[in-house]
Amino acid sequence: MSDKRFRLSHGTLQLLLSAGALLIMLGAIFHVQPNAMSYFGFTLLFKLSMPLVLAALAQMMLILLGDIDLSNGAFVGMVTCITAVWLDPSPGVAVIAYLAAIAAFVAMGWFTHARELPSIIVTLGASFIWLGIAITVLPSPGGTVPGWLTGFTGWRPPLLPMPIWVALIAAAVSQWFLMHTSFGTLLRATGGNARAVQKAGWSLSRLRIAIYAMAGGLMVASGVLLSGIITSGDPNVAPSYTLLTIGAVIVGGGAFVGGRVSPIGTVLGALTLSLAGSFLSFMHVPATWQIGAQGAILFLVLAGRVIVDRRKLA
Amino acid sequence: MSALTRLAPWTYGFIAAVAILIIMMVASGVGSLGSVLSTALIFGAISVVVATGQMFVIATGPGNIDLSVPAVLTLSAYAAMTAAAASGGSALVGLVVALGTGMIAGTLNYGAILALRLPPIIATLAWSFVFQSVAFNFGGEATLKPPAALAAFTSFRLAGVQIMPICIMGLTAVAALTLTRGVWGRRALAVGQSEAAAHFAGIRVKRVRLVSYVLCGGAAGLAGYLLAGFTGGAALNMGDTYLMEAIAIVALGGTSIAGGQANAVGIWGAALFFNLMGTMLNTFQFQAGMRFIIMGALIIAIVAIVPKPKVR
Amino acid sequence: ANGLATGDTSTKRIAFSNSYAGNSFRQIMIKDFERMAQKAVDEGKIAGFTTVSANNNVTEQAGQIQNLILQGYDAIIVLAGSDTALNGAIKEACGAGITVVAFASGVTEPCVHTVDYNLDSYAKAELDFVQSKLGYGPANILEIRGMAGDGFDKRLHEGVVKAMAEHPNYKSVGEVYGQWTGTVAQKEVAGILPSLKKVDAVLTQGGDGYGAMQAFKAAGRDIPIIIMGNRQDELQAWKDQHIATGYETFSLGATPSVSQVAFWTAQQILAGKKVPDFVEVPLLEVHQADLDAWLKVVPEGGVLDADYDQKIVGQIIDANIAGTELPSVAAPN
Amino acid sequence: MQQVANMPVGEMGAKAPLFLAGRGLSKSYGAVKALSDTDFHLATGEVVGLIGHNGAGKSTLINVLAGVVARSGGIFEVLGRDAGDWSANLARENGLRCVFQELSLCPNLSATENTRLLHPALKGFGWKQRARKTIQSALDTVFPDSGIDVDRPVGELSLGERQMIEIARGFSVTDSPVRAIILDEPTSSLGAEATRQFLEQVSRASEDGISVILVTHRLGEILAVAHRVVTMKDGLVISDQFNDGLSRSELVAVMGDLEPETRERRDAVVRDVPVFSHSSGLGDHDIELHQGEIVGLAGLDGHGQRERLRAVFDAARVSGLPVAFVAGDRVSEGLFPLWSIRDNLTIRSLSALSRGGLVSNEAADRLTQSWFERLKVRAPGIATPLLSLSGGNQQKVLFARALASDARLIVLDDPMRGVDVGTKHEVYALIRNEAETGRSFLWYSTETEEFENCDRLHVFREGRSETILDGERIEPNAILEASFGGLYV
Ligand SMILES: Nc1ncnc2c1ncn2[C@@H]1O[C@H](COP(=O)(O)OP(=O)(O)OP(=O)(O)O)[C@@H](O)[C@H]1O
Ligand SMILES: Nc1ncnc2c1ncn2[C@@H]1O[C@H](COP(=O)(O)OP(=O)(O)OP(=O)(O)O)[C@@H](O)[C@H]1O
Ligand SMILES: [Mg+2]
Ligand SMILES: [Mg+2]
Repeated sequence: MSDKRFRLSHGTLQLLLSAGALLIMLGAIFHVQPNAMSYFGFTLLFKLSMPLVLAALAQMMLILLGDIDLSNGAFVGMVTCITAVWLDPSPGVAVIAYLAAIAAFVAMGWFTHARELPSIIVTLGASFIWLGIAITVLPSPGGTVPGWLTGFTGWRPPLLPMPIWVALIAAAVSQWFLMHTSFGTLLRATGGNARAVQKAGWSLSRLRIAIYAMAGGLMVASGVLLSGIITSGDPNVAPSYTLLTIGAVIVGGGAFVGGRVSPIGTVLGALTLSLAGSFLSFMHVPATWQIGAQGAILFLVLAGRVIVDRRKLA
Repeated sequence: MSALTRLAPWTYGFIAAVAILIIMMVASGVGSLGSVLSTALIFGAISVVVATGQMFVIATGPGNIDLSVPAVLTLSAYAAMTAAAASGGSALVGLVVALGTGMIAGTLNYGAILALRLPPIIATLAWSFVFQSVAFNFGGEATLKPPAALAAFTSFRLAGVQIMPICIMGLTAVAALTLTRGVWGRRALAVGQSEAAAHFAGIRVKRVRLVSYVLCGGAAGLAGYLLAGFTGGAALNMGDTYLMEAIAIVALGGTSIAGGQANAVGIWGAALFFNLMGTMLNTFQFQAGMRFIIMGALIIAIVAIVPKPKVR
Repeated sequence: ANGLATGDTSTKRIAFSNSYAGNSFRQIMIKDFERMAQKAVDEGKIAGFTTVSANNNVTEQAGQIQNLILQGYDAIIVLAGSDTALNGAIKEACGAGITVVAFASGVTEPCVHTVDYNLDSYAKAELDFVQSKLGYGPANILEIRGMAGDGFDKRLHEGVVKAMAEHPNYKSVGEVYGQWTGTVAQKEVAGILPSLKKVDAVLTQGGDGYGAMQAFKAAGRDIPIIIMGNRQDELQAWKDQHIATGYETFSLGATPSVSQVAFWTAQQILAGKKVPDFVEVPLLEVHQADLDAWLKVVPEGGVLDADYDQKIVGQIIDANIAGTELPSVAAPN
Repeated sequence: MQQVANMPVGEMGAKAPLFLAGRGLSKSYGAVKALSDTDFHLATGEVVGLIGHNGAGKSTLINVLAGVVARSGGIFEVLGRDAGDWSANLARENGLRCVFQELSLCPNLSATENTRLLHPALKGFGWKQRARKTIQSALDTVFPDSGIDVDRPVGELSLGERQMIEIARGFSVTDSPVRAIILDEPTSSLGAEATRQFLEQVSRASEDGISVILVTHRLGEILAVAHRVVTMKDGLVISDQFNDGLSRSELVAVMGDLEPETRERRDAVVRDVPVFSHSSGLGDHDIELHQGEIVGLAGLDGHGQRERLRAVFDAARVSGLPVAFVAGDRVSEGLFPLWSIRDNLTIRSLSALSRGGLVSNEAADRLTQSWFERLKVRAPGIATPLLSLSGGNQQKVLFARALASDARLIVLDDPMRGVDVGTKHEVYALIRNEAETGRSFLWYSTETEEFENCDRLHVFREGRSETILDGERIEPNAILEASFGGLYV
């Protein structure tokens, strides 16, 4: 029984850790710039985390399977191009293109599974394909996005700033879906021991297709949001998403062993990392050390895991 | 079973490379073959050095990967060129410093993995930011020129044959022997299949993994050193292209990304294939988008047809 | 408006949002900005400045611009990682009353002032030089481009296409992407060379001329006219080749100190000067005659550079308004 | 000489309908015929014990029956209807459950969540409560007082607890009834008490009309609950007998082995300076190992024996004493799945086989060949991939790895798991011989009989070595009493 109480506090500790890192950075920012502590300030600080949160959840779905997606950034970039080229003039074409993109992503996932290929290398290859398609669709940055989309991304909802709403809703829905529904349990089981799921009579292909489809859908949503924020499309807009999203899943307490991810943690991780990138602009770190400082922040944020793990062992 | 399915996984890179060579020959004549190949060999050799290091890391188990390679490569090149210049243009001092820098970087990488219990992908990413910053502060405002002896060595030809790739082939032979017959190599592959089993088989798991990261760092250092020699100096972004490419080369070369199985010779085939593929796409003047699509499709196609080691 | 505006800017702060710091050109650009801005602080012309670099990550840069808004800077000069992706953030900055000067980038948001080279004339100057050497006669041209999907690359390439149209006898025999990086350019050129019978001239985008020459040398080919950028290694290679074979070419390029032009432009706007939406900056050209003089002042492995002080920038702006010839950067003597 | 049961007969001798019948079942893995033309049937309410050598084809037969492995040939009927393309899904729909040899739980999920895998009915609103109730009541029925937390990820539980969950899950019921259950070596990591509870459950289930196939190398379990005993050898059923008073030695004989006569106790070990001594720091007994001594770690399952065993191994390794480990959990702690028998066997001896950092292939072959023959590993040759061997044969290779090494101390972690009777006795003899040559053994086991091979026994209770039993005092009742504490000491 004491065991049980302890396990709970372990999971919570992991989350508190991510949240703590976020709060410390925010605290430092507010200390330097007190007027950031406002509706407007929060909106500016976190606006660009909205698409990252969704992309990170997509990455999480694949890491859940024990896979990894090195094409995340390229895919989101491709979606911004589709959006910028078609969504405004012909929404129907855009929707078909989104569905085709998701279908292509699912096909990639299915192929990986059917041929038992390492996802790291297939998604690496796929990232070139997405980039190539993006450049073909939109040879250089530009295009237009519909007014309703920019309106949506710039919307000022009541009570809380938009990015906070997005983070809260994304965290709540994904946590509920993955950790509390019976289908989500099946998906986690697939990540934990695919063989066992298969032996219990489930179709692995279908489950994997479902996961890849959800990841694809999340990335489409991420790309659409992103193009709304940047008011255009750009094939090279998000290559850094690939590593940032992986980082977000890990910072949020996830692991690569399959089946061990935390949706809430991932959202917190995405917020933390997107803040870390801009945190430095407040701290006046010398220009040549700014990148290095990001590395240091990453280490500091993750160092807390050691303490949590110690407690677990004790 | 047809003959094709009986080929070893590592031969596929070579087959693909030869196929491209034949296409190129048809497209631009037999005369061009020599220079196409020699270009691919010299740039391929650098990729081989980087990828061989990465292979040692990947072989030690699922999740092991070194994302700091480009930063280490650049930093080592800067350190080496600076040291060589300071020592009055000694290529040897440069070499020692390049290897030393790379190996220290490898130690730091594994240190973070161990001390902070981080997945390697994150630990090496974080370090790569730091290494990059250090390189910026090393004198990022200028390209540092290589010592004359190094520049001469990297482009030296004996009877028309480039010497540098030949030397790298020698290193590949050593790496292959290490994997198949070397005590450390066997242990690394054991660790790659199961850390727990390796531990209970009496293997010093941490030491084995440490060595693999150190070797990877050293290889990145060596690659930076050679690249600086061949391309006229150390520049800040010289390593950028050597990350994803190296990972793809390792996989196409017959090494299992899940660890426990590695092939050093196959890396050559994959590296040649990769460089020749770039050449081919340029030669046929596809649109930029099309070039990427074909490249991605080829990578996937080749990993898909390469037979995998039996066990999941 | 003529001359420098003298409105009081001593309480103003100017920030530099940079998309990438990972090559020597950008490193010098940052230092140039910081040196000039520090001088301005010392002289009481502005109150403060800062530099933030994103790691080749447009969304990170957009985030950083939003933070600069929060920090209350009065002007932001932006070297944008994307022509369009920062539009949202920049619009927000403009909306907050901040003066935004985008430089060396084709930011499409209309509220910015742009300080940039004229890329059409960049391409035209390249081909004009080729023509001065080869005449109108048939010639094979290899184009080294930057990065696929990039705005700068696209605009310069469009300039090349336009300029090529005026030379119907010139044939484009190949395009490779050199990522503005010597090592990549060398590899890509070396890769395509075997399939090319003859190359008469190589058009470049800067930073790639040295790699191209190395590739030709390594392949044992005759060295064509390679338009050089303004890295020291490009000029040195040109000079060595000149000594050995009498080789002649021409160098064209941006100077890292364009950040200073942007800085003073921003300061002038704050000071109340009427500045046009587009301020063209002169390209730095090096001709055979000035080669030695320039090489003497460039550090080994460095980049050609020349400080732009407040006065010259004022003249550049005025020349832009008047539509007269831009003051060019004089060769050192 | 064998009594072949053609007609399926239930316990009471009445004719019971067939649940499942297969004729001419076969399965080949490349050149290996794991199952060749085998007939098998199972009546409702019948308990069939399936025995045979390691590699006889038991798991393969079961996998075919469970629809997990596609048969290469044969006819298959369930409840009188042709099953056609039998699959895991169909099996489940027909009420057939399976507890596999390798554990089939998802380590990242709790027992509750793992239950959901087996029951498509557990979905929609409140599924979790229903799942928790389902597994909890199954656990309470099969293993009362197990104290297992059904909301904890099973990866954090001990092997024995996981096995209990898997067994309980096999018997759990939601919407459709369980008609038959196949259990492949379900007790291999259960302690004595849990095993007894499990056997009771099997009998209860049979009375409720559930058919059971029980695969195990613990013949005592078969004799206790099976109505019928089917023996396999080389992919064929070689004998099918009703269990009307069968004896252990009869079964052993059918398998072609001889039950060894009760052996004599070894001469007392000379105990002067221990080769290795380990203190837990908890103030309990130090574990001392003398030259040639076999020391056992006993006690109820999960009372700290395994942890102590590992601690001894780690400490010995750090101290520089040559030590080797034989893992019982061979899949995750023993074998290198990509490697051949040879590579798996020599990994512990690389230093001895190498010169100047390079391993000598000839020396490695020679060493492997000699142990391959000594342990009678059933495989085409030493280059065979280890994973294509049956579980028991894989275990022999792991034994060979330790015995072929230079280890002075060999640590055994319940090493006989899944090993057949014949092999077991061979290995016991081998261990005793090796001890005679001066090697020391530290042996943790879940099978009390095995401790008869020990010279000394530490009985664990609540993480501490509470009792030491010596020589003649090592006998089942004494061990049991010491395990429960107090009574004997
Ligand atoms: N009891 C155990 N159960 C499962 N896996 C283990 C166990 N002990 C160690 N391991 C595995 O072995 C890895 C390394 O541990 P090990 O102690 O063998 O390292 P080492 O290199 O021997 O260290 P050192 O040289 O300091 O003794 C661990 O990360 C873990 O994966
Ligand atoms: N996946 C496989 N590939 C190749 N051969 C296999 C495979 N699975 C089983 N075999 C072979 O089939 C034969 C029967 O194996 P099986 O696992 O059915 O034996 P078993 O009776 O269950 O033995 P044990 O008691 O050791 O578990 C063995 O010779 C084994 O080597
Ligand atoms: Mg079996
Ligand atoms: Mg240790």
